[in-house]
Amino acid sequence: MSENGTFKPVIVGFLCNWCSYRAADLAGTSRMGYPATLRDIRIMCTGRLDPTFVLRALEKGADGVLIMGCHPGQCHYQEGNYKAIRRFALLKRTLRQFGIEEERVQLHWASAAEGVEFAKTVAKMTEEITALGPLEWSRNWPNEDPHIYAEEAAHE
Amino acid sequence: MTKKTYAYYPGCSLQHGNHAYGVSTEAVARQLDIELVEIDDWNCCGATEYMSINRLPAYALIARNLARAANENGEHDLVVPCSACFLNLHKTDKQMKEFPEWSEKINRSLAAGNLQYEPGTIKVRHWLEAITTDFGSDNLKTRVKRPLYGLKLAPYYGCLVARPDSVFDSTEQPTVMDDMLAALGAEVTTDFSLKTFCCGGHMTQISEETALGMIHQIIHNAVQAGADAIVTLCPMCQLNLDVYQGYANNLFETDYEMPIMFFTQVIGLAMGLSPKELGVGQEFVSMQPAIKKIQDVPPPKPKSERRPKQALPMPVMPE
Amino acid sequence: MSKPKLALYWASSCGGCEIAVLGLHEKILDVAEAFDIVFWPCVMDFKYEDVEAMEDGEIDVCLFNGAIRNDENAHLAHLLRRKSKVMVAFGSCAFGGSMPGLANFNDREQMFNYIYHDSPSTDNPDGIVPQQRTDMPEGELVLPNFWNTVKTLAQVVPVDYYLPGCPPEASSIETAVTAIVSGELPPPGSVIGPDITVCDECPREKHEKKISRFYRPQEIIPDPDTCLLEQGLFCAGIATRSGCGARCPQVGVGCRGCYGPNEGVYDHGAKIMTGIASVLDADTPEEVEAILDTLPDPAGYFYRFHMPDSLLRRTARTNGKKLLASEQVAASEL
Amino acid sequence: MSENEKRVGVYVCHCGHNIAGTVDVEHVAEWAYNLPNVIISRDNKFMCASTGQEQIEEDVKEFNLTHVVVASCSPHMHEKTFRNAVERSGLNPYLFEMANIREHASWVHPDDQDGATSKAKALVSAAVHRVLHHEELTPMQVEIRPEVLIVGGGVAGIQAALEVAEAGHHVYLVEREPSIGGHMAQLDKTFPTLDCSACILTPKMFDAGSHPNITLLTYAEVEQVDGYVGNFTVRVRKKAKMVHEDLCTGCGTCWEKCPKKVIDTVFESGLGYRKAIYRPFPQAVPKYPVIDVETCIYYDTGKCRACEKFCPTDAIDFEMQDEIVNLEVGNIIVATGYDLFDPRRIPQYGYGRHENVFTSMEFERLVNAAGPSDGRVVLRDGETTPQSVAIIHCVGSRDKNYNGHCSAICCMYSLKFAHLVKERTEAEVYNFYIDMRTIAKGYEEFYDRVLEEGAHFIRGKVSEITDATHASEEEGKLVVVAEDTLIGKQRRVPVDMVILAVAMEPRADAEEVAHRFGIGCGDTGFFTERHPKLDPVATVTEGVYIAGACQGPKDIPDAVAQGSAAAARVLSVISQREVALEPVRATIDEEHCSGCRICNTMCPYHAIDFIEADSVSRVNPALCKGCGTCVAACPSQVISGAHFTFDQLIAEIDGIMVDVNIDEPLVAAEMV
Repeated sequence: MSENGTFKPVIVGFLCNWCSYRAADLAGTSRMGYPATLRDIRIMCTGRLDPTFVLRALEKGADGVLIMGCHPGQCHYQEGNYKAIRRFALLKRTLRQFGIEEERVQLHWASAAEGVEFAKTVAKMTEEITALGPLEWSRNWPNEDPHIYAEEAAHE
Repeated sequence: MTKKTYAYYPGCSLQHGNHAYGVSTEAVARQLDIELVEIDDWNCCGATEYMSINRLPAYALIARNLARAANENGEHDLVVPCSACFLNLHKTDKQMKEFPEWSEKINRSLAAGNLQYEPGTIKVRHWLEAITTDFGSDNLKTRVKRPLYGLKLAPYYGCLVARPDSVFDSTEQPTVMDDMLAALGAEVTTDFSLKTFCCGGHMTQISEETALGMIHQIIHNAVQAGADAIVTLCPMCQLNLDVYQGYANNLFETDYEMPIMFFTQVIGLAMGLSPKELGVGQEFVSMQPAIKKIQDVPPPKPKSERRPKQALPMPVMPE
Repeated sequence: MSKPKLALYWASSCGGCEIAVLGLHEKILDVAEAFDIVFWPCVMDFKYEDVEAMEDGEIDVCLFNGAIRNDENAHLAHLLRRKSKVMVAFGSCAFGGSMPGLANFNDREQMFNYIYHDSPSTDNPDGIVPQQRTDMPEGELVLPNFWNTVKTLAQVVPVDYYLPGCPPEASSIETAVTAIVSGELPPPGSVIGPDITVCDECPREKHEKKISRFYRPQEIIPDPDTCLLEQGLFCAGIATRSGCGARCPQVGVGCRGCYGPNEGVYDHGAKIMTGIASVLDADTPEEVEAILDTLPDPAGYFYRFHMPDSLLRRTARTNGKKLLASEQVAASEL
Repeated sequence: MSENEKRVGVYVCHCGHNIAGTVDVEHVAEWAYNLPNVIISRDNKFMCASTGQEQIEEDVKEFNLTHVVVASCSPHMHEKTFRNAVERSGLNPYLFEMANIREHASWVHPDDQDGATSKAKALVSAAVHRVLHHEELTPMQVEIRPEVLIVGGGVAGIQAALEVAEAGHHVYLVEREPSIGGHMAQLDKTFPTLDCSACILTPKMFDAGSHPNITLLTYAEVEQVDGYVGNFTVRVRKKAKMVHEDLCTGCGTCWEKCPKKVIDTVFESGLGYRKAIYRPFPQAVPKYPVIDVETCIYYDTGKCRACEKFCPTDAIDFEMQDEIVNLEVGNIIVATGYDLFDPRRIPQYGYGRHENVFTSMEFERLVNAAGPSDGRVVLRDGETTPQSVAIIHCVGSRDKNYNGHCSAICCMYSLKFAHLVKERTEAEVYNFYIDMRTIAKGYEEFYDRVLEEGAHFIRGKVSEITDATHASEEEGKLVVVAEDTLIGKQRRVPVDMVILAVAMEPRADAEEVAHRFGIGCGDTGFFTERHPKLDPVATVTEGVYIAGACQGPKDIPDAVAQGSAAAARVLSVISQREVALEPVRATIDEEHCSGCRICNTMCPYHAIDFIEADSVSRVNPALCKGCGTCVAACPSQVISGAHFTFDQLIAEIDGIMVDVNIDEPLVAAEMV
């Protein structure tokens, strides 16, 4: 949340080293602007994406997670992105059961040449998540422990 | 084969200007055990002009037909013989599907008439495409009672069904009607290049000279290809090529008499129906000379033209 | 020298852990011999006041089973923590939340509505719902506050050791007790037991895996010698700590995951998920979805024993809103 | 090293104005002191300059730094630079991490300085958190076999083969067709010098065929590649030629006597004929024929055997079987070339319908003195000389419906065609182009020359080529319809002959081949080089190089240059005797591996073996490419991916979220 109260989402990105990270580089060298909402982490391949990482990002307060890899059939490691497709599908079903909107965790493809597409994807996702509002996952964990209240009361 | 049922949108042309298309459509449907259930209280498709004047009422007008079809015959595909009607109905469904904001606006308009249309509910299909896909040329061949031996036909698709997204095999050089006509026993012109060329459309009302030029070119090309008749699937094309043929002859000082037949009339003839049952006789350029060309026995196979010894081979067509 | 003092307590649990202690059979006598049992409400008549009266740190070891679901559970967790030198989260409920923790797929309000109104077996024509406070002639009766979110023991008080299992196997308990008695304890914060996986102990033959569809247990009779997962039966053994001797898969039932994740894992469900998803025999999203359609309630499978202990801990709170159809699957599994 | 012994140095680069113009660099550097274990944090105008690098070296010594973070540009730009600097300072180069605050922050958020600065802080924090988990890594050394496999016997492959062979190493040159030579052998003249293609290629083909260090494997295809740089095992299928090369003298009696004439769709591009037993062209290397079993009468009817009867040396063997050859090589150069666009995909151009529409390769054969018309420019009837010829540029190129890319050579060969038509006929020549691209030495001069020769140039994309005529001068001709964009009018140009300058496309099986060799395909379908500018012939698979048009459209000089370049790269690797492999690799903790075998199908490089005896899986480090797919799959988390470990990535996530406050869960408002 920015200071003036308008909601600016925080999106954690997982970009594969060969296609999508380079697409992001290209967006940079071509000065294609997009919202400063994405904070990206480089992995060698979307095949490296352990679902734990997505859950961790959400737990730590991310409003969304964007996973991007090479187009199917163009994986630098031949088929890592197919594994990502499988894991993402199951993760998505699981997150649905956790009540997390589908727009918050997305999987997209961008080749190293698709700087424009990369920028568009970030802009679109930012728009979608801005419409949904903050996730702030830890708000779902009420502290109901009476002892903590007791201690807090003692402090006051 | 079980009876196949379609919802049916005749459009205004088939009832009035091109009555022969309507008559022959219904006659052929009966022959092929196809039931056509006309949408109750259908309205004008807006032709093609309304779209460029005001899009929302134009779409709403068309969507009303889709909504009625969905209410009555939601489980059946909707067949449309007129190319302009087809394009408009197809386009409206697509527009609503791709742009939810349009779908919402259009549905707000429809609500005034207590109607509602969920895009994608109705599959809009051109009558020729429905016959060639669902019934199939091979199947059609088994129903032929009077093969069209000796008749050379130029298949003419026009522009509205072929573009922008063709329901046929190609936007530029479709071949489904070619195959169908061949299945009926007719000879099909292979070098009729203008099969998807524009017939001039409503240009006849705007710049007659331009329109006549276009019409003349199509007929000229069919004549050069040796066709006895042009076969069309669109009332507008038939009207332009048939009614304005004389004017074109006057302007270009030619004396072509090229009959313009609906594909339904051609199927009907091959099924053994009489020309009268197919609305033959309502046209300006008489079809009779062409119909008289039909022989009882297949013409002798033309000797395959031997290419001269020094000629270079034509490109090998892929399998 | 006086014997070390032992306390046992059950919070939100089924009682299976208590039975498991008794499952030590004759060895229970050794426990009784080795320890001075100062608190065990399930077996012996102690009062909370007895514990409150103890000095802080007076109890040497507390075996605490059950999740923390209400104020009373939390109160006893804090009390026993204060009074005990060593706090052991005993069994899967105290460790990861386990069955009570599955309530975190819902909110309190949804559960109460279901239990007191909507469940097919509920017969409550007057719509009576338990009240937290009730005035009686004898005075006001107060029920402990029922929490919206179930927690693990470690989320309420510091825990020294974890003993997983639903319930812990007798051999695991024995290992733990022996370690405590001998004083040869692993570093605090450890799970007591070997860091191996159920597959290690499972005698079924394993091959290169490809899953083209899932079966529910009633749908097929599995081949007795082949890995269950390869046959399309859900089995969490690939991602679950062993110590149980792979009991379930040995009798043809897929591992449920009760011993929890291996060392270093942050989220048990994520590991089961990634293992299973990786070997789906599909490459296009459509093919993947078709296979996954045969696996209902994936989150229920993945987080059966470690929902409160997972990274997300619970579902998004609905604030009483109606559940999405997809979420109802999870709810009906409860 | 315990946690509090770790000492991190952070360097935030201005990159002149490139970063500092948007990101508050001083603030980021100052703020970084809040991050764990940061001992020194500085901003610097240009970190990649020698002063920036020296700053790192000095600080490591002065402050006893153990880890280094540089926040600057993309690691694809300068990761190596800074790793070297870190190594010079005495630290292991992998105890370094880079935060990309230029391409991923300042350049993409120019209008949001606060946003860009916050993002830069998050990325720096991520790098600091991550680097604390970095471990010392050492590249693995692998021995290099000197033998080289070259796939594709076109001009690029031949050039590479000769370079390597001349250097004294053995080359296996595998070619799919019965002869090496590739597309260049089909051409008549080459632009812009107009020297005869065969005259300059044939000697090279002969050299390749007779070089003691080159083994030619023609009519053969690579089926499988295993292994890694220095130690590849390659399985090659040599298709049965039905002719014993040790007996055959190449006398030609067999194809003279063969009664079966078929259209030659490969060498003659469909414009000429060959026999069922054939040698593709007279200068073929090797000179021996093969029997095409698809068209041979004997394989169809069981009769004929004319070639066998007439062969003076009994070289024909109808029972010959395919042969499998296994090769051991250290490096591979893939030079598989290109396919030509099939213009039937643009039906409005009428190829296949209008007989006098030709493809560019058909025209090459037509003007070739050894071609089907003996070099006469004639229509398809074989005798009429055209009075007018249209050359349509960009057929299937620069067109989103087919190929977005420019095929690079069409402008020039179209100019060459214009010249040849002018030279050999009286015809008018019309070039329909979108843009003229004459970019290399001597090309623009050639364009001038053709302009002066009187060829017409019409700037406009052709909408159709039709035989439907308008006016009497069009009768019997093909009408080329296009908008002339320079005069803003539609033109209808009636001509006798149309030549379609068809696009260069990736080979139809490029994706399959790429997969076999561990190469990537870009979105145009051509093979992807490791770096488009700085590493144009290497690929992501170490030991596999690409050369020629398989990498992208290019002309002969460029293909030859790439052949030489790939050879030079290979020779440099061979001369090192061993090679260092990136240590980003997976390892399995066998003590904790349960043998569940989930990971076994994850690896596309077959680097994971299941050790039955120990019931554990094991990674062959030389085969592993470090993608991490198995690491993410391991359900008991016992596979570790060096430099992308679980702890490193979790730390990076935690670091990147450092400013998002979630540590204090809110007190529930709706407590009963």
